[in-house]
Amino acid sequence: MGGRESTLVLLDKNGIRCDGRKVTEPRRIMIKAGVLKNADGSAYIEFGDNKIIAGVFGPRDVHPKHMSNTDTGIIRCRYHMSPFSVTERKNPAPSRREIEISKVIKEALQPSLMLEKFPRTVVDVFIEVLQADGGSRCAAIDAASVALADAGIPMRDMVCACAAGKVADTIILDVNNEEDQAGQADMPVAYMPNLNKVTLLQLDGVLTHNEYKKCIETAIDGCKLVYQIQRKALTDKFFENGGNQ
Amino acid sequence: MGGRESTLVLLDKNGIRCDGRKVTEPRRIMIKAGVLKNADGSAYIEFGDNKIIAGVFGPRDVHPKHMSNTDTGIIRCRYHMSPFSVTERKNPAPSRREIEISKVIKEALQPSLMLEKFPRTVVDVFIEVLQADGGSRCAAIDAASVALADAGIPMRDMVCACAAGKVADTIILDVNNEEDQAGQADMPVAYMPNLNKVTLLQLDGVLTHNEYKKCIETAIDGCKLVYQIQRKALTDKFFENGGNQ
Amino acid sequence: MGGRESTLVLLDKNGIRCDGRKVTEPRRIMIKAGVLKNADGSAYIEFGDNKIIAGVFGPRDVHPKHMSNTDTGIIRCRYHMSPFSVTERKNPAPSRREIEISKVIKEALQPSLMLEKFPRTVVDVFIEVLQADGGSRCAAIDAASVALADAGIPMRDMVCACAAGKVADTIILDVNNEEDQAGQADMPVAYMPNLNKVTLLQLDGVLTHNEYKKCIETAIDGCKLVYQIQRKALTDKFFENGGNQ
Amino acid sequence: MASVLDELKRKEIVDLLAQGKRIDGRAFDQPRPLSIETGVIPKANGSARVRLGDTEIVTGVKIQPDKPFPDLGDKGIFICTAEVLPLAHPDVEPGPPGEDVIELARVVDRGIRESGMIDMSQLVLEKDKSVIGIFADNSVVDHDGNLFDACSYATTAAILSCKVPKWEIKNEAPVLVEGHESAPPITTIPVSVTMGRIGEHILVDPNAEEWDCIDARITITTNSDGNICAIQKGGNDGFTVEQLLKCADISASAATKIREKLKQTKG
Amino acid sequence: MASVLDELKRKEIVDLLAQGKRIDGRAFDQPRPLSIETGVIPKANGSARVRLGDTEIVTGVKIQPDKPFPDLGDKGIFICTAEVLPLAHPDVEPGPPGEDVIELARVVDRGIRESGMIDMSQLVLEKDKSVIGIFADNSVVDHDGNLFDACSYATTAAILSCKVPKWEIKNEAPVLVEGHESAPPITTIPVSVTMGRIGEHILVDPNAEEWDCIDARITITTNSDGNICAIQKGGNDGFTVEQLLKCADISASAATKIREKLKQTKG
Amino acid sequence: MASVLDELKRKEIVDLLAQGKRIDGRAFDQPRPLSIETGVIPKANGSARVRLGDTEIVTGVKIQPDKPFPDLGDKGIFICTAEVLPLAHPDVEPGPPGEDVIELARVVDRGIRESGMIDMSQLVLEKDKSVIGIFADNSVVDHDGNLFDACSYATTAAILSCKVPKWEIKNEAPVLVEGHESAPPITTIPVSVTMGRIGEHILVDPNAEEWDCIDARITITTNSDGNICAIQKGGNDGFTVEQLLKCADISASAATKIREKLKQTKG
Repeated sequence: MGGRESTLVLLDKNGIRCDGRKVTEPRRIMIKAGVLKNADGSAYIEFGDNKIIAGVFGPRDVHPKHMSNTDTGIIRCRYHMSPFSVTERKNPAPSRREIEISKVIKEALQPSLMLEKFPRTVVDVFIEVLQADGGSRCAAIDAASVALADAGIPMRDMVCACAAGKVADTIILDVNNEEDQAGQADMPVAYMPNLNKVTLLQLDGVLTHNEYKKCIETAIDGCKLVYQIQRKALTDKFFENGGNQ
Repeated sequence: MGGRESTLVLLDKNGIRCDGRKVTEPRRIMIKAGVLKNADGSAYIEFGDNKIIAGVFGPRDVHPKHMSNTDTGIIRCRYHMSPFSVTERKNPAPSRREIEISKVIKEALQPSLMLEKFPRTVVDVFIEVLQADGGSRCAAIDAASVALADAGIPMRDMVCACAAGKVADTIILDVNNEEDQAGQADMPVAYMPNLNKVTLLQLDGVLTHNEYKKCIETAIDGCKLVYQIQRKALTDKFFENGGNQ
Repeated sequence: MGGRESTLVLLDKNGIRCDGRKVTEPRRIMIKAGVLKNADGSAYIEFGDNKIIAGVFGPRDVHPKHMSNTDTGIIRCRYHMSPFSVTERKNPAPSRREIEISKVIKEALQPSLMLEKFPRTVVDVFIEVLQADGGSRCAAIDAASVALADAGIPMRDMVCACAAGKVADTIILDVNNEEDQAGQADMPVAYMPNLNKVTLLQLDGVLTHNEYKKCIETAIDGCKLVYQIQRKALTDKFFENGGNQ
Repeated sequence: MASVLDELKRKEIVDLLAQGKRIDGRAFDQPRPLSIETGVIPKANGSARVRLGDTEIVTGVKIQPDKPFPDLGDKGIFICTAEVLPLAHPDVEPGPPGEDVIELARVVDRGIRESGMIDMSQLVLEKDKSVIGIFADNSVVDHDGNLFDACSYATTAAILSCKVPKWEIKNEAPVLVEGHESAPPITTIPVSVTMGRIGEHILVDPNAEEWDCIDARITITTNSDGNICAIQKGGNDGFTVEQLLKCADISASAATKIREKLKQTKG
Repeated sequence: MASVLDELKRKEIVDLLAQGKRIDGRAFDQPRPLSIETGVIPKANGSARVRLGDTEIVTGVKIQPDKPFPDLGDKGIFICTAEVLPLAHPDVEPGPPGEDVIELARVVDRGIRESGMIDMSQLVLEKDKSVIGIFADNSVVDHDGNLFDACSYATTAAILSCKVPKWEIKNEAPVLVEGHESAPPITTIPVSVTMGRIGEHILVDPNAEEWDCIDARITITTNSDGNICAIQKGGNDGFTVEQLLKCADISASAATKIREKLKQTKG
Repeated sequence: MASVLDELKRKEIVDLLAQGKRIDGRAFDQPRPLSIETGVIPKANGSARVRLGDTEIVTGVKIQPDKPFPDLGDKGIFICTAEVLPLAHPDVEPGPPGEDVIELARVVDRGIRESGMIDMSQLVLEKDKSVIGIFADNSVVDHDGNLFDACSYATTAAILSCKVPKWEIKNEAPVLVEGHESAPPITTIPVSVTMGRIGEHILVDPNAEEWDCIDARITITTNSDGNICAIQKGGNDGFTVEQLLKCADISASAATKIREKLKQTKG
């Protein structure tokens, strides 16, 4: 960000990116709902080279009790990376980065949940990054939202997430790892498509005000693509189960 | 284990081991019961160069309370090594090895205790290794069992422990430190002699099925020797106190 | 202490110390009471190059509850150094030194407080060393005692603190950093001037019994000087507030 | 768990907002009074004491040779931490930092880092082996809301006021060259502006009472060119796109005055 | 503290055992269906996803140069860890590993290590100074009992599927030689078989419901020669010598099929 | 929270003191019986088992080459720790040391260090690079009050009984020279004497029952010359100057016999 040099051609003269994608083309996304036996709800996502699993428990009693709220349910979130998920083996203890991402994911998901229906309880969202690539927090949110729906938690909307960014002075959709390292800006966005609200927004890198606007709009277009894939994952599971029963 | 090389002669042509012992001869064992003032029961053991002290408190209230069980008493066990107990000074914080040994010792002792008589309580067994040698977990169990008897905890049986192993293709009793490092197998065993049950069994190293059988039998013979020494320690304390009062 | 060498002239032939002070002259001391908005009481001290802020909360409920005492209130104290307070950046986690100093400061302040009037409560004293110099524990006590008075906690007496020491075979008042490093002894003292009691006394370095006596007396003279400055700080705040209201 | 008193306070704040007023009388886009004092910790290489309303921060910067991060051997090191001292607020407990404080430190750190404020390529002593590290530690001494901006200003001012010592590599180790301090290599001055949303209202620099009522918040950092260089959305609700665009405008405009004030702290 | 429901379940399991049946219909010496997929984490040097019944593990192996352990300068390094992820079971809490998980990792580690599966003497780059380290990390994603065997199979498969990079020592530091990966030096394939005792019955590979009822358990690992190379007894009761001998026989026989399956994962 | 039993015990102790008696029959200035046994841990370089009344300590000293502290390149290292084992008293819980135990270790450490007992300048292998480190670890196995003195005597005896190995620097690394052990460079023998004040009474070496009743305590360490080399006041009340002077006299006088006993442990 902010002037990192690179010999990588991030965007060629035909507008093709380093991994062969067009400017507004996302990476391959695959979501599967209901992948775990014990969790109340779960989902697995492959988003580019990200491989992430999300499991949900709740609404359930809160331990320790002093954390519970008599007015509403609460949500807790843990975003964690397996030691083998990145090139250099990662220490299994949660890093400051993982703690911050856990917090922003929690705040991205919370507006979608009708927690006020379940006072004194907690919904626990556990996210494990088995393999990490650029955009892992967005992919994590996409999986977690499907897992929450799979758990049957009453929801106002899905939360779908996708990043936009800037490379070679161009606004692009869905920043990959190389583009994140060598590019000019990365802006992860989470979005509720029916309520039309942005619930996560971060930015690393420099943007003019016009680029800022275009970046948000591009990311939201990506979120809407993700939304269709989330819906399909839930539908697939519903009919698969229907078929089995 | 499993092929470590050594210039040490572990077994000479006369069947004599590196420390002068015969194949089925244990090291020197000395146990003294009732060595601490504050503990409800205690024992000190010297087993080869092991010097270990065990102290027992309980049955007593459980803190934190959520650990207690309304149906039965529980046992907790801490096996800990003093920083000066080994050649290289040891960090005083409990290592993963100490945590695992604490757990297997707890499970070795538990079958001997009538904990069901004391619901909602805990028996705490604290073991401090002042000097460590091969076979410290067995020596620790031997001392802890005497300390439990010394504390007057109702018991079904004593637990006595001794290792067997394999050096120079021969099954031997009571593996010392050099034999553990350079030998072929080490198998610590804990045994209740009256109930005829093995309550701890571990193996590092490779054994055929026949050697496995012989190793268990050899170790149990050693346990029976230890049992006599445990009994004597308790008797000595009883009469010593009797004599004093 | 105890023989550290130095090329520094700690005391010249005119009896002037390395920072220009006379033997019984303290460094510049400035105390201001009521410097924080949220704390129930607070004070800021500059004592030589020490810059320390103290904040007090309470009497208030104790968490966790099992720490509370049905017979009396309790006091807790945290002495902490900001990472930038010393020449080499300090790890923000509390060191063993900070934990010990927290304890001796707590015990120095406690005799001055009528905690028995407030059973089941706690008075929390938080001390932050923004810049550290020799004698920081004494300066911390001086600020904390003013903060306690500022919080309106009923007190039997103020606690004032000042060190004495030995350099060039001479007993001096208020040891600075260089004198602490290169000198022969440092003796921090806390004192209640009206109750005539010493509530903190430590010594690093070697003193004869006569020197020991002289050191205590010198330090107490310093404490009495500090006492006047503490009183002035409280008076200033009282009239300043009076004037404002 | 909202108490009855909290509820009354919230109602008061919301009712006033409906009348176009904030509880402390400020305009919606007006930050609290800001005072900046530098050089307050002479033993640090740079330092600042910042008051933003009743929120107060003391920040010290230490500069020392260090090893570079792997794969970043041609850049110096910048690390920013924060501690909310237990004397800053009755609810703060001593102990390791919670998620709020970790987020605070990381957001302040990113605002400085992503703006490129410090030209890190000028802080290399020997490529891949030895670089200059800048450690900025924020001690929050009074907490009356919006620690993001207060810590950001204090960190920026402390860096601007720094004297960077000189080291030379001798026998593969950095050796201090006395008496050759210089100003840090500054390229731009980032300014963080945090806004809270209560209903439809966007409030710049919420104080503690307002902070407890906000639906969502956003911190937008702009550089000297007026461009946006870091963003962090927080809070338990979202923003519409229109609100996000409005926030960017407010942020750029509020930043101008604050940047002027920060410039004056340059050593 | 056993609930009424737990008691009923226990009674059902024990009653069925008396009739020679297990609750999920398996034979006493029959492990649950085992599926092994390797190469699931391309960024790792080796990886495997194992399902044993409804217990599921993802294991990644990282290979990198390291310093040897003191006094073991002629051997590479092998380290095995395990984390039971909180999404694997409602009772798991995030945080540092408890005694159960520490035992799990150490038992899996010993099964690999004591079998001599990997010829560690072939992993030396420069004696006493630089060796190859193999780090196997197990992430338990679904916990339906008997993590010992599931993690052991996943670790073994991940190792078997590894590509070991090549390093050369240049200027006393290991340098990666691109494009020269090789299979790890495997000497034998250890197979862990865990058995639970309920009363007089020995059950291979207990599932979670059975696990809650066992009096004692034993994990016996055998190598490709059928010899025993690691044992761990656990649980709150003991075994007779006869039971221990029977368990060794069961273990050797159950291991054969599983070893064949593991062999097929060899890269 | 004082129980009724505690209150009765306190009353008994105070009433006896008014009659000039201590609860265990000792004179006010009389420490409990002291027994010292050295060489109890042959694997350590020095060791001691000390009983002071019913308080019992086992202390081991390890000696090994280490890096010097920064700015103290011409001195060896001395580090002293203490752990009150959970078997020493029913109230002790396992876990990291609390403030009491940290104070204990630091007070024992300072008594040794500030007396100059060990001539640290003789423990240098190569200035600024390699020195000899002496690590004294105290394990409290029975806690009947006054751990300060008991740990101090055990540490002192363990050090006096040490055999210091010889190292030579070869290729910039320390290499052990077998068979050349020597006595540590001892300059003086510090003796710690702890006194408790109950009302006007000063009691030397309070036992656990007395310890629970003391208003304040003070530990005064004197060296072989009878000079004072370390002090630590503790407890929740203060001392008058007169009491402090009296304590210094008591301490010097009580130390003499104990020093004689410690001298006999010299190797």
